[in-house]
Amino acid sequence: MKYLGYVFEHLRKDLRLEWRSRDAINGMLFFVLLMVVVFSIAFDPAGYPSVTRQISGGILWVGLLFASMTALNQSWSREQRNQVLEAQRMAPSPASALFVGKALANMLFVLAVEAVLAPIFVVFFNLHVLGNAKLLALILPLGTWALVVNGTFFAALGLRARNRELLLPLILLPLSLPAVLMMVQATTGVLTGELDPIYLRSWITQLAGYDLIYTVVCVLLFETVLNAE
Amino acid sequence: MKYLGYVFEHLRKDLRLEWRSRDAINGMLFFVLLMVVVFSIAFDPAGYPSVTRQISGGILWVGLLFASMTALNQSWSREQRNQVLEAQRMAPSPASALFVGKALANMLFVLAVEAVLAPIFVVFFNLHVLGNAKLLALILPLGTWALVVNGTFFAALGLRARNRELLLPLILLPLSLPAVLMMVQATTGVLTGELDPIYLRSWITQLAGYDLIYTVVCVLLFETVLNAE
Amino acid sequence: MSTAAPIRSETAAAAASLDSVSKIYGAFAALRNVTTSFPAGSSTVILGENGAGKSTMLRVLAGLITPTRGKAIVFGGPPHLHRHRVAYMSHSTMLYDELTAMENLTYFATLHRGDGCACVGSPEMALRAVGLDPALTRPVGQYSQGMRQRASLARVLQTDPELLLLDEPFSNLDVKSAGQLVELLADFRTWPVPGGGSRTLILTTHQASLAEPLADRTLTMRQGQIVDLSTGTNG
Amino acid sequence: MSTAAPIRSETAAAAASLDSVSKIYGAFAALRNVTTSFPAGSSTVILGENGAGKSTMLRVLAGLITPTRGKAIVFGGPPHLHRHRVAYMSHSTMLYDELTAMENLTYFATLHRGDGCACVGSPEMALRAVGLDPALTRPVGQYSQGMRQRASLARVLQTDPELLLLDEPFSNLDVKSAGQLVELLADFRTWPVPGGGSRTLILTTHQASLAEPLADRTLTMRQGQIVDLSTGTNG
Amino acid sequence: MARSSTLRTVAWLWLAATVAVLVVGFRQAIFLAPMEETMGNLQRIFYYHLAHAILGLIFPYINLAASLAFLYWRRRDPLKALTADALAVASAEITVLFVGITLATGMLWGKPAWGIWWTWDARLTTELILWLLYISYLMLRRFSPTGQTGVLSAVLAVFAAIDIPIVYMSIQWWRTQHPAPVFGPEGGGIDPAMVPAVLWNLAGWAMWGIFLIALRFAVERRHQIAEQDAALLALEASLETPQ
Ligand code: HEM
Ligand SMILES: Nc1ncnc2c1ncn2[C@@H]1O[C@H](COP(=O)(O)OP(=O)(O)OP(=O)(O)O)[C@@H](O)[C@H]1O
Ligand SMILES: Nc1ncnc2c1ncn2[C@@H]1O[C@H](COP(=O)(O)OP(=O)(O)OP(=O)(O)O)[C@@H](O)[C@H]1O
Ligand SMILES: [Mg+2]
Ligand SMILES: [Mg+2]
Repeated sequence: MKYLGYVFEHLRKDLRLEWRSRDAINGMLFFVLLMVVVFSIAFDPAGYPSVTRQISGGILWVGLLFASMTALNQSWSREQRNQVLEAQRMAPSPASALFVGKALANMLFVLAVEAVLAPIFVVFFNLHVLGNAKLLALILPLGTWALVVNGTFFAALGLRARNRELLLPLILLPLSLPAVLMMVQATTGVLTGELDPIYLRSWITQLAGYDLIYTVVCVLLFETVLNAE
Repeated sequence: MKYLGYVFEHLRKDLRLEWRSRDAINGMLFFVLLMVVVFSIAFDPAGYPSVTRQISGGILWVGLLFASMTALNQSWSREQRNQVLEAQRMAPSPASALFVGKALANMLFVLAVEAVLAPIFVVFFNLHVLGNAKLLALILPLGTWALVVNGTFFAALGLRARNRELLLPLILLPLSLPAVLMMVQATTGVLTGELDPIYLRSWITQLAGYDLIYTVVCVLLFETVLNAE
Repeated sequence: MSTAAPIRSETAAAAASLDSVSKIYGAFAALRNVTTSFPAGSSTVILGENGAGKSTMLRVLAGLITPTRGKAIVFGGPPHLHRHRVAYMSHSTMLYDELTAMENLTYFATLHRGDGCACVGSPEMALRAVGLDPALTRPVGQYSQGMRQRASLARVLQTDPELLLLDEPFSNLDVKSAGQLVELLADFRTWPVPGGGSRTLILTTHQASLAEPLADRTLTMRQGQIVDLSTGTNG
Repeated sequence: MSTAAPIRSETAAAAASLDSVSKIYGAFAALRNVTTSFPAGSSTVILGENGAGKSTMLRVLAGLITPTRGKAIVFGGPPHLHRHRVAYMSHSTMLYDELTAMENLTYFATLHRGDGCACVGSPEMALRAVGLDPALTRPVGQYSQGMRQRASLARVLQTDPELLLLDEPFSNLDVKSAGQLVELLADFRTWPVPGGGSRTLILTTHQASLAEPLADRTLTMRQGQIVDLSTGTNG
Repeated sequence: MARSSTLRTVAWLWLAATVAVLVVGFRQAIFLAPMEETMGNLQRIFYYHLAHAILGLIFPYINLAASLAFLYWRRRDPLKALTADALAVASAEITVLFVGITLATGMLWGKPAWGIWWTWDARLTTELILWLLYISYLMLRRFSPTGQTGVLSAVLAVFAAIDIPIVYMSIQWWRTQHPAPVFGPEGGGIDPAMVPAVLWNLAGWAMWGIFLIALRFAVERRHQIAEQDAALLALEASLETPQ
């Protein structure tokens, strides 16, 4: 209970900070919009309509992957600015609460972005969901959490590195590959409606498993990372 | 002549700095490599071989776009670190030479990355160039310069901004969209061999025109940006 | 993370001590085999040239870096066991620029509460003590250097620490502001500790003259070693 | 960018001057209607509290920021016309961390050459003058604070400036290093100027006592204004 | 004082005239213009689409001109430069609005006309890029450090303006799904009965756009002047205090 109290306190702080600046989330939204446009220009969905549905799952997640990576890179920068991180390290509250709070805050941001993005995506790619659309409400949060939890963790890990912006993708991309595979397969399955429901379920279960394992590992190891110096 | 001397001096300095650390080029290489892997997982080239050739031009350029954007964001960080930029502003040599030198250096880095990337790309996507492969030797440098020249310029413009990492894509992506369109169309045209040579030529000419116009504007306005304060 | 045996061993005079501590960065030794102790209730000023290892020593005591060799002991145990009794202020504010001083302090206060110990002063009081108005709605990022330094000090004072570590608290301050800070710190030393016990102060500075009123003990460092320890200029 | 009419008007006594200059950031006036001039050949120490506007004034003179109102005049023209005769050193090194001091200096020297003016001293000489070994192969990033300060000084000295602007050159330096710096600067003022003329020095500091040997004129600022100007303590 | 009250009267008169013209335009477009054979009543969206599209290509030029003026005056006459900056923001915002409406009406029309909301043809794509460019212009204004906003955004405005002629020429340069222009030398021409509706709407929306720009300009100016006054006040107050 105490622990949840700390988590809530950290989450509230992050949301408040974000609310104060608000630029980040606006920028983020615009960035994702731009990604969609770049992808659609690059992959010309109108040119090959038959192809579109098959690659749109991939495009969606690759776009979100890069967008959230850009955002996550920034997510500890406020802690870093005035050495606030050292104040956090000196605080007697558990370090992992800080991590969970920030991951939740990031999750909320990315979900907000997705909510705006979804309709635009549908329009630009001229999509009709042929499968069970409700499953998307399960796949999207699971996939997002997979990106966010590792992203938050490794952004903290890379904080003191020289080439911070470059480092995060280098670590995060290989780690996220399995998750990306699962999300893309599941999403494409729902969009095309061609995938056997049994396979679909297995992809989703695996994704949930991935989330669970990595969340536990992140929470357990965060204190070590924070006090790495 | 004097001007070229300054440009050369700046270029040499940037190359030497990069050689000392090799951060940018290594990071970029790995990043692009990962992009290729992510994309091949997300788009499953083996699954839809017929599609691959049509989207591979897009994948190539989107990958390069994001990789170079990440690297370009860093390209002025060395100048910023110890306020070296102020020393540059105080120097009597022309400001635009500094810009041209850095843009050339960045161009060399990205070209190096492309040289390594090309064979890997061919292998992963199992590509055979069906059109006139020699044209690629024209399209790649033209497209790269289009990305690099604006990227270098706007990285300098965003230097003192609050959300630097986020700002660059927000400005650069819309500006580069026409160029991306041209590069992708030209590249895909060469890869598939389906595009009428007349159209192909027109895409390439347009790309060259884009490069020319933006280079001139960048060189003319750089001093203003450098002394914006 | 059980709070092992000797919690109250500081009755044995030392609030903190270093036992042949070395800290090596790459091939460079920032601290070389330093052994010293800081008596409970004392106030120590650490002087020394650039790169002498002053900041490194404070950070070892704060538990922010682990020594390469040797041991740091704070209140009889490793530094991280007694986080609620120790506070560290560096030359950065260690506060969020976008929040007001009050919001910052309240946030950090909640992180210190719990653990069955209510050893946290109120943020308002701490702000008043350093001469800032708790009702100020400007975010800390818009404060002047002097106000920041005060807010930063309020952050460490509100947790009511028994061991206070200050790294160059006067740097970039003009003489008047610095004087006020010294007075405040001298006052802080007299505040009573709830459970009984005394307050220990360790600070580094380049301006020895400014810190004189606080210098029970003056410790001089050079090249990672303690080269001089003089006691009793005052206090 | 033609070097307009009055290049040598500093024979009319002022190397640089400010003509009712104000610099306003948002709604905050960092400089308020400052009018002053710095005679050619003089050496001026600027004192003042935090936020008094000292750095702002130097940066206006260096042409790094444009005043909101009023005009800065350097050698009879706007500051950016005489870049090769002015040098500015801030508390950062303004050098690339990854290059050695020699590489840094050679690079900046080439940027100053040209314009038909060979008014650039050699990097080796400048490094020797500040007491650094030109053959040192360590990059500047691994220098100690004192060595950096020296290298930074060498950067400005090698361009053989007639007007030298220094922003807190002694901050973060220990007393001994600072003393050496002061000596070097005093020496610099006696170096002959190739085309005839004299060397002008303007520096800010919080440690008035250290800079005393350089204080022909002492200028005190408060809240963006000059509140005191005293001449002739020495020199 | 007198000047500002006449200005206010002019503004109100202008607004009244605008509304009047728009009402006429509405009547012309919805009730008087003949129905088009293939698309029926839906075609009436055309009058709004066209007016906004054309104006959306004109307003960014105001932004460009103001930005260039800003860069020219920046050192020479800071006060004039500030005015130019205010005009630049105003025109950029209204550009975003008008181009946005073009996109929206175009999409609304595209769904029944082409069966899809959106397609990546050159006209649509370049128009979208134009919209994105001016959004990024506004973004830059928010992100840029105080004191440099004007310069940095003016520079971006020059880059962005390069896209305007490309949008205009897009239908000539590339094959597009979007129909060819109806006016101009190669235009197919439209039913003369539709001309009044086109012209009335064009005039009305142009007046509306100009009104919005003027309004936004006035607000921005007031903002700038308030800021200056605050600074001046602080400056003067401090000058009075004895030293
Ligand atoms: C600068 C931008 C634009 C201009 C100047 C423009 C102008 C026009 C004109 C003059 C017509 C009437 C053509 C005719 O009836 O023969 C038209 C039709 C149309 N426009 Fe646009 N437009 C622009 C952008 C757009 C955009 C961005 C969209 C879609 C999002 C769009 C969608 C349409 C549609 C669906 C039609 C009707 C097509 C048809 O009749 O087949 N337009 N436009
Ligand atoms: N993270 C680090 N990596 C490498 N070297 C370091 C690191 N931190 C400190 N040092 C080195 O350790 C030495 C001691 O540093 P420290 O910061 O303790 O000095 P200091 O006495 O506080 O000096 P100052 O008065 O300049 O603050 C310095 O030479 C410094 O270069
Ligand atoms: N870029 C800026 N934006 C906003 N305010 C600024 C900026 N630069 C300086 N100021 C403000 O202008 C005032 C004068 O700053 P300046 O750096 O000139 O002071 P200073 O006399 O050098 O002080 P210090 O002794 O602390 O270096 C300060 O209050 C500062 O907050
Ligand atoms: Mg230190
Ligand atoms: Mg200063």
